[in-house]
Amino acid sequence: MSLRIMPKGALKAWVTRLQSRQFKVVGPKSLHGQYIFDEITDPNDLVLDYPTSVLPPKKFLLPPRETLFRFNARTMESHAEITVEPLIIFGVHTCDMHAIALLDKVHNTGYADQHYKAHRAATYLVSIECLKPCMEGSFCKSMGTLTVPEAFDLHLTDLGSDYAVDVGSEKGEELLEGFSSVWEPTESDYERVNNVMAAKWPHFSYRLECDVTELPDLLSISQKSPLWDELGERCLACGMCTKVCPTCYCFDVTDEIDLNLEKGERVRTWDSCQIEKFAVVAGGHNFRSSRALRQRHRFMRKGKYQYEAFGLMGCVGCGRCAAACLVHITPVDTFNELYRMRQSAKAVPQPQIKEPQP
Amino acid sequence: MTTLLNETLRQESIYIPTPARIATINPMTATEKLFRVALPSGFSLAHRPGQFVEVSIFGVGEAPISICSSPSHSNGSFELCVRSAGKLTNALHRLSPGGTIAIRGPFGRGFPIERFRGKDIIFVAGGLGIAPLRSLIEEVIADRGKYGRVYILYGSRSPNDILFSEDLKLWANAPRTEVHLTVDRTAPGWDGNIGVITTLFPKLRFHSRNMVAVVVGPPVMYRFVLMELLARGLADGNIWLSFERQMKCAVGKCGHCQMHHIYTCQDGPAFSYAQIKNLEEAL
Amino acid sequence: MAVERMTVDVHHLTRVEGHGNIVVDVVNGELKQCELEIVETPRFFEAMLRGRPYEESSHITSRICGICAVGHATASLRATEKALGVNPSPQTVLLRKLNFHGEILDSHILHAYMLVAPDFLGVGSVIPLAKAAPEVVLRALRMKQVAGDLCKIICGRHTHPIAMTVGGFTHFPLTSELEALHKRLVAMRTDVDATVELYSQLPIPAFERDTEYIALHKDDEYCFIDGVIKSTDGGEWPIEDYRKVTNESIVKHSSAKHTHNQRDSYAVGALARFNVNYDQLHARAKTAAAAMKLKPKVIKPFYNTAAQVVEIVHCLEDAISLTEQILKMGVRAEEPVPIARRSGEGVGACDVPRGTLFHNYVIDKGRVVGANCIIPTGQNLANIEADMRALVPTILDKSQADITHMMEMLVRAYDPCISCSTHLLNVKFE
Amino acid sequence: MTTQTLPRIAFFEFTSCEGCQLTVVDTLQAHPELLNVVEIVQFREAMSERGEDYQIAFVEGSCTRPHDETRLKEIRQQAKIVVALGACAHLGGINAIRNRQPLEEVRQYVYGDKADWFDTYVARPIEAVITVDAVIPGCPIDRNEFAMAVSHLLQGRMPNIPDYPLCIECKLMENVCMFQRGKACLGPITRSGCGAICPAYGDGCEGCRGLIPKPNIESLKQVLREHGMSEEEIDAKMTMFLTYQKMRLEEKR
Ligand SMILES: Cc1cc2nc3c(=O)[nH]c(=O)nc-3n(C[C@H](O)[C@H](O)[C@H](O)COP(=O)(O)OP(=O)(O)OC[C@H]3O[C@@H](n4cnc5c(N)ncnc54)[C@H](O)[C@@H]3O)c2cc1C
Ligand code: SF4
Ligand code: SF4
Ligand code: SF4
Repeated sequence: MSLRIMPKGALKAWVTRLQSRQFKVVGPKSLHGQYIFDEITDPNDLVLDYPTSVLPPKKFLLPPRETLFRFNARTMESHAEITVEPLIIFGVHTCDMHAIALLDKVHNTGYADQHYKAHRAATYLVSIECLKPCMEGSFCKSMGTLTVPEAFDLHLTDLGSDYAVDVGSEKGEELLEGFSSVWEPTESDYERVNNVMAAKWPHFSYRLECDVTELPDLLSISQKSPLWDELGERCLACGMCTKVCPTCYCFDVTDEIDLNLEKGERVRTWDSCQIEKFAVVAGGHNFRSSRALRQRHRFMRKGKYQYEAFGLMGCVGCGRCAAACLVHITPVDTFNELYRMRQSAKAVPQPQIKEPQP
Repeated sequence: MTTLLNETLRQESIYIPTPARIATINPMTATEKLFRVALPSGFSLAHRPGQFVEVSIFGVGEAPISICSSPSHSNGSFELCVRSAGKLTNALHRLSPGGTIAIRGPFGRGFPIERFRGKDIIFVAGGLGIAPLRSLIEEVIADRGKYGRVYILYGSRSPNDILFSEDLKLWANAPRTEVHLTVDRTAPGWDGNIGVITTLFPKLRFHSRNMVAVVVGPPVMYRFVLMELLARGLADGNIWLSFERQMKCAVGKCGHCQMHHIYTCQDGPAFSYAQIKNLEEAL
Repeated sequence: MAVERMTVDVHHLTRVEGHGNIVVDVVNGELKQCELEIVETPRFFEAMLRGRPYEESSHITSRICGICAVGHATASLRATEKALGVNPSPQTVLLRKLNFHGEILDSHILHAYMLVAPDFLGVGSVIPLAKAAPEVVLRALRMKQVAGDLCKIICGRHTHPIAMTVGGFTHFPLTSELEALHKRLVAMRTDVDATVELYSQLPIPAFERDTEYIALHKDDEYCFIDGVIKSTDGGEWPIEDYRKVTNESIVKHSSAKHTHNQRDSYAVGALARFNVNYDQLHARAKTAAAAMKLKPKVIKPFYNTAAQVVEIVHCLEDAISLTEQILKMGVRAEEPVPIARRSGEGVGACDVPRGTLFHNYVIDKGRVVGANCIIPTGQNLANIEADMRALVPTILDKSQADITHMMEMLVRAYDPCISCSTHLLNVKFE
Repeated sequence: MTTQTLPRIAFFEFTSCEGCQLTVVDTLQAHPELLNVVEIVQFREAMSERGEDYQIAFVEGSCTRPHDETRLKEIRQQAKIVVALGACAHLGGINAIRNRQPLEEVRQYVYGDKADWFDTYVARPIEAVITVDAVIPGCPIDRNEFAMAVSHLLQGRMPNIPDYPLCIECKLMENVCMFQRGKACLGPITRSGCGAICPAYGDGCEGCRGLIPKPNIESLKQVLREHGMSEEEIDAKMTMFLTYQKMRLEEKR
């Protein structure tokens, strides 16, 4: 990993240059008072100093609606629809980078998902160091996602007049290729970077009352907590929390066919474990028939199941779900409430012993 | 000879199925039909009992269906017993022999049949649960000498809903094999047991020490059958169950079948009771 | 005549909006009965509005009619705005006008091509027409698509517009959308010219009957929204005086009400607007009118469809220049103008595809307490019957089938929107 | 394919604005092939020909008078499949608003002393009178959904209409949540499928596609209260399209 310095003023020229090299550039841009990741046609629209986006950059790697393959129902021919273009995502926050690390893991475990892999391979991630909390609901420091994971290609740190550019991969090098407005860091540049990094931590607070490493066990002993019923009462089952979450990746698959019943496609669309039908089987049995059970599943997945299955937390503390939820159900409050309930319980039962994985 | 799974994996996308022809269709009951699916020449299925395939009709959708024929009876084709329950399964029922479907798989782990060698086996099937079990039973019967006593318990809604009755007769005639049937509701001509599947247990004499149980049926059945089996001293690790969950991908991605850290499609659908007994929502 | 009694009974008039029957009874050559029955179910919109928050009125009343939904919404908003002291911004006025053209275009194209043209081209409907003359139908669909998309970028959709609200809009078109629209509108001229060409060749029946024509009027533009009420018999009324013009009455054979002004009946709609506002038409529309040999005052009811074609030309041209104007100004996302008071009474008027539409609300503390809507087709009903009475005796020599067909064509020419004409009268204003 | 073998479909309308049928006509703009895959035997709004031999009946509009019941039953007898087209047929739609007032009052208000000339009663969805096989919801229906539904019917299956809440679609569009704009929205309890077109154009969802199964109405009401709405305003919001459904839910309780 190597470090370069780029004056902020060069950013636009760099973006334009990348576009002229046939890269599609996306990044945070302001729309109706919110920020969304969208194609940057005018470099002036790119806002790197943004609070958070409505949907996470996940939408480019696992599009909300993606054609898996096209078919001809008469001839039974089918061919995959994997269309990717070299894509640079600018301004990915560190929490979202951690989420991408989880998505990478999931889609490469067992049978790899070629669609995700193709998008991922064509994508260049230019992440940015978060120097101050982006919004009220975020709790990245608690989740350990306030520094960038390995997954980046380039990582920017705002030094005031310049960006420190960490090069994380060959793909990252490729982006800087032939761009003359970057220089090797001097002693004082290193010092500036270290100062900025040291100064950022006090701006963030720990919001989780327990340590993140305790979460899986805390959740294990909270399967029967009365809190789930409380959440279930309030939850609207609107599914917004799962739509905005950078680590949610569940999907539904449906076929679409033209009116001649000949040509069609099989598409996958983002699904949500919060909706009624998510876990229904053919006999009509619903394995998570109540909102309480579905909320429990969601938080278990965030704080325990995904960690056990993939070794990475299923929540990165971005706070999007907290901001979206109309009935104020948030991961921090939920985890803290469970923790408090445990603390105040007189006799603390031993955590259950985990079964070996099959 | 290449396996269908290799063909599935060879595709540009794991989600692309391979076309296959329906060789024969045999109506079984009012709601179930037996399909024999012929693989394209040069292909084998090479499945394990308890595995399933994803069956597609282009334009309608896809659904997981257990392979109900035994691996040793495959010969370039395999069987599916399908209940019409929704869009894909209804569309399958409307097809005629010679029609084309498309399949992916086989997926899942299936039953660890090698661990059953030398043991008595009790099969407990409820309704359509007999389908995945048939594959395993046939395998056991075909290699009868390698296993101990075999008990087959099968509960149906009514005598008219009994699936694979011919097979049941053949199995009953196999050495050291007992077949016990029960129905929830009787019909004229039925002189067998009436009642839920657990009503068969009191009449059974078996030694649980060296025994495995394999249980497949609707979700409601499991808890009661488990109680019977555990009460008779079967070890948690010797009780095997197969789970049904909504599945949209069968390759551990779509999240529908997730129970705790487990993806039913990949880590199951067959599990030992020991593996899942502490998982809320599993049963 | 050979038969001593002839009856025409068109049960379920087709290719019109809503349900109507035509009943004609001729005994020994004498016309005994001649009625257009409106059998549409009463909808009770005015009663439904009572007690609802004023913000909902435009959304509820757009459901009076799927085809003039933008018109109803606009009239409703104008009534509310006048009641609550709101003066919309110049941008809102422009966007509303542009949006309105989208609806007029869509509706007129639908009527001219899909409902009326089959009569002249000797086919039963647009479906065989699509087989017999696919290029004609495709042209109509192409034009309709542009008109629909115009409404779409401004208010979301033309059937039950979304972004129109009291005091302004809740959504604004992007510059890129307007630019793309402008291109398509310009390109649409070819299809519109072909439409004029088509209608100048159709054998439209020359039947005439002089009547009073009424439309909204402004001196400086071909008026669709606001203005004053103007009659070809002379006379101008502020729209607040709409009751003096419409004089509604209930007739037993119809769930819609009849109206009359200075004569026994009057007509509204494209032909009325043409007759009242010819001077304000765009030059290209005047040329189109000349090509179809239309010059005010036209008193041939069957020519209403031709007048619609003239308006298609006008609205397209005006939509092009409005788009240019809006682009030049640049669209600002502005908050709707807030209401000045929570109680008051107001009348909104628009000339929708089928004629002049009035909405009149009384609002008390933010809730609608009294409402009256007068719909174009309701105003035309008495006039249609008068036309029928004049027409029947002149065609008694024809076969019954021909007479029936002729009567249906006459009614259809008015483009009646029966579903929306069934509303209440007798409003008690508290 | 010969014309003989094409499925025969017919359109009928009861109390409605006919906007859904117009949307069917609009569907042709993007799907002119529709005319090649079905035979339309009755479509009064668009054609004069009239056939009684249909297999699929699309019914628009609510049942609002005794006379409608007879016709609905005739349609049901003839058609193999009856599809409710749009909110009026599906939910009673806007028409059902009047059910909140005593019928006599409504009639008097509209027709005064001539009230009894006009035959009418409570406005109901058609499923209150006949069995409905499928629903294409919305006010008006969505063209693409209509085309999709037809393709499903041609495949011999029922249209796959979403029954999850609108918020799902809305979030995917990255709309500004109406609640953030200080407006009320029924998205959390209303069925998706419209592309969240109302929030996308700045208006809160009015529930025209009907309630999702098991809506958490109480919790949403609490949200509306928190956003400063009075009980009266909440009631108005919940009764623009949902009057009939809501009254039924209340009856059950
Ligand atoms: C491992 C495994 C093995 C199986 N083996 C067999 C077998 O051998 N034979 C057999 O007949 N079946 C088998 N099944 C069940 C079979 O997969 C289902 O019946 C099938 O998926 C139904 O699909 P469909 O398209 O026909 O029905 P759908 O139209 O998808 O739905 C049918 C019913 O399922 C429920 N449902 C499922 N998904 C949804 C959803 N997204 N939204 C709403 N409701 C939903 C509903 O209750 C609905 O009535 C197996 C399932 C699994 C998981
Ligand atoms: S956003 Fe809130 S209300 Fe909606 S499903 Fe998630 S937790 Fe429930
Ligand atoms: S659960 Fe909420 S806070 Fe955690 S990653 Fe998902 S959206 Fe962000
Ligand atoms: S605007 Fe309405 S539909 Fe959209 S997210 Fe908010 S509540 Fe849900």
